[in-house]
Amino acid sequence: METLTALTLAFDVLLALLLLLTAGFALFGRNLFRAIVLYIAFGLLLALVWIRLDAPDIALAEIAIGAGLTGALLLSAWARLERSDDNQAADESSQSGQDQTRTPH
Amino acid sequence: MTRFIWHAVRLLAAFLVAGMAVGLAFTIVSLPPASPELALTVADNMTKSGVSHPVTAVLLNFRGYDTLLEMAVLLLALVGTWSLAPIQEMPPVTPVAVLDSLTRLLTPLIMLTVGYLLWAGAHAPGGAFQAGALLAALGVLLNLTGWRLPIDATQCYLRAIMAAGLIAFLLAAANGWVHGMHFFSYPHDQAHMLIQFIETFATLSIGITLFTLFLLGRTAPH
Amino acid sequence: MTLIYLMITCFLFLTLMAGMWRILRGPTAADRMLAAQLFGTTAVAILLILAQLAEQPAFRDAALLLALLATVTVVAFVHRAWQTISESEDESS
Amino acid sequence: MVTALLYGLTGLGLFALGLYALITQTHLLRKLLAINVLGGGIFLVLGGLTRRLADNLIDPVPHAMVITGIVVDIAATALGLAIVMRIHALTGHTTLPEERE
Repeated sequence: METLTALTLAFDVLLALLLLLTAGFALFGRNLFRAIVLYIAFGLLLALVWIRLDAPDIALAEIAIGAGLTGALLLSAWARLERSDDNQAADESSQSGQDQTRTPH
Repeated sequence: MTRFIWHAVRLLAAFLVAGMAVGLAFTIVSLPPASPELALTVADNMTKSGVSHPVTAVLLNFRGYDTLLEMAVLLLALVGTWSLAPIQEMPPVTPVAVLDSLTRLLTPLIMLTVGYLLWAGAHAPGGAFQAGALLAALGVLLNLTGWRLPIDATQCYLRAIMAAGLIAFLLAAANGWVHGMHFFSYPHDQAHMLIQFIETFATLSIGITLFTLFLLGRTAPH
Repeated sequence: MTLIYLMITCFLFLTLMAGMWRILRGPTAADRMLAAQLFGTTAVAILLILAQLAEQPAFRDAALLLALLATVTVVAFVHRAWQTISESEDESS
Repeated sequence: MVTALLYGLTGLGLFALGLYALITQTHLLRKLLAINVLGGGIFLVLGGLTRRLADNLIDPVPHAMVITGIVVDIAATALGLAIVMRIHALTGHTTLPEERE
């Protein structure tokens, strides 16, 4: 019986630590894309925590929203930001070369 | 100099946040044992609620106002994104055979699960929010794999579906008046039917609203 | 039997830690994304075992949902982020 | 209930991390992530504290509140992202004006 309690506690402590670690790296890491992937992993871990707290309703909501929607939403927004950054850089470099031929707008 | 101030501010923020966290931690540890009163009240009233799953009973019956306002918040968020200027549509996705057959396989499965979650809500974990979020995820999947969904802000029927959850909720709440009871009290024998009615429309509304929120605003032609 | 289940859960959790290392190290975006998918798959396994342990069939619904929705993130990655990344790599090279 | 207390304190840790990141990080996407982590932490505190009841007695009221909260959270995130897109389209920056160096 004692082994069981110890193992359960070990699992809980590991889960809590990994949760904090994932959140910390997601919020303070340098690479933004990595932060988004870590946030997706964070959502999954959070769902596991809700299962451990005997709240399957919340786990279902967290999985449906965290795994399905937030991840896609963030990745999509990130791609939009990156893409327009690239476009702007390309525009500026082409504009400096052929400034006169373009009509200002 | 500004760099120095910036570092000082960071340090101050770290101290303040850490201090608050320690204080809150002490509070949490020294809290008296949780009171079972609320859980017992819910358990006592379960027979009146119309469903057998306590969380659904709380969401749609005992604390219906919360859920009603939450549906309104979803709509408000959508109005907020739509009131910004239109955004550029992403370039069209070239269809990929693997993804195409994948979505053809997954779509019926996800639809089935949406229905299952909606049905399960009455007696087991599940319900309108989970089903709605899954529906929205299906929309996102189809949108990302290049299916052009007829989601256009100007279409009237779409707005009607988005508002349907809120309207169904209000109708069910006003039903109390018809029967000479308070606003938001369901007649005992109709409670189950009313909750199912709200949940079905709420699932549709939440699904479409969340999917439209995913588009990050009205899209302008490329 | 419970002991075996618990040990498997803890072992699966250690594989999650390995996946975490891969997310942190990269080196490419695809590595990170695949590691996150491994998170999802392992979480499905853990959920199924916990359902057996706690005798709560509802936990299996959560596993089902997770398995169904894992694709959404991947497709979002492949169609949005991966295209952006490869385009910017093309420009820089 | 050691487990419940443990997760409650974890939630508190997440709240503190999120709050600090919200104050100090300048990139707006990062700020949105911080708000989400902060919210998740608050939900965990709520769930953990109310799970300390005697075994087999689960309080459904906080569960319902957290589910409502999660949906509001995603709606707020989507609105926030739309605003970030707008700021970026207008100014070309992904930070707030007062936080640019």
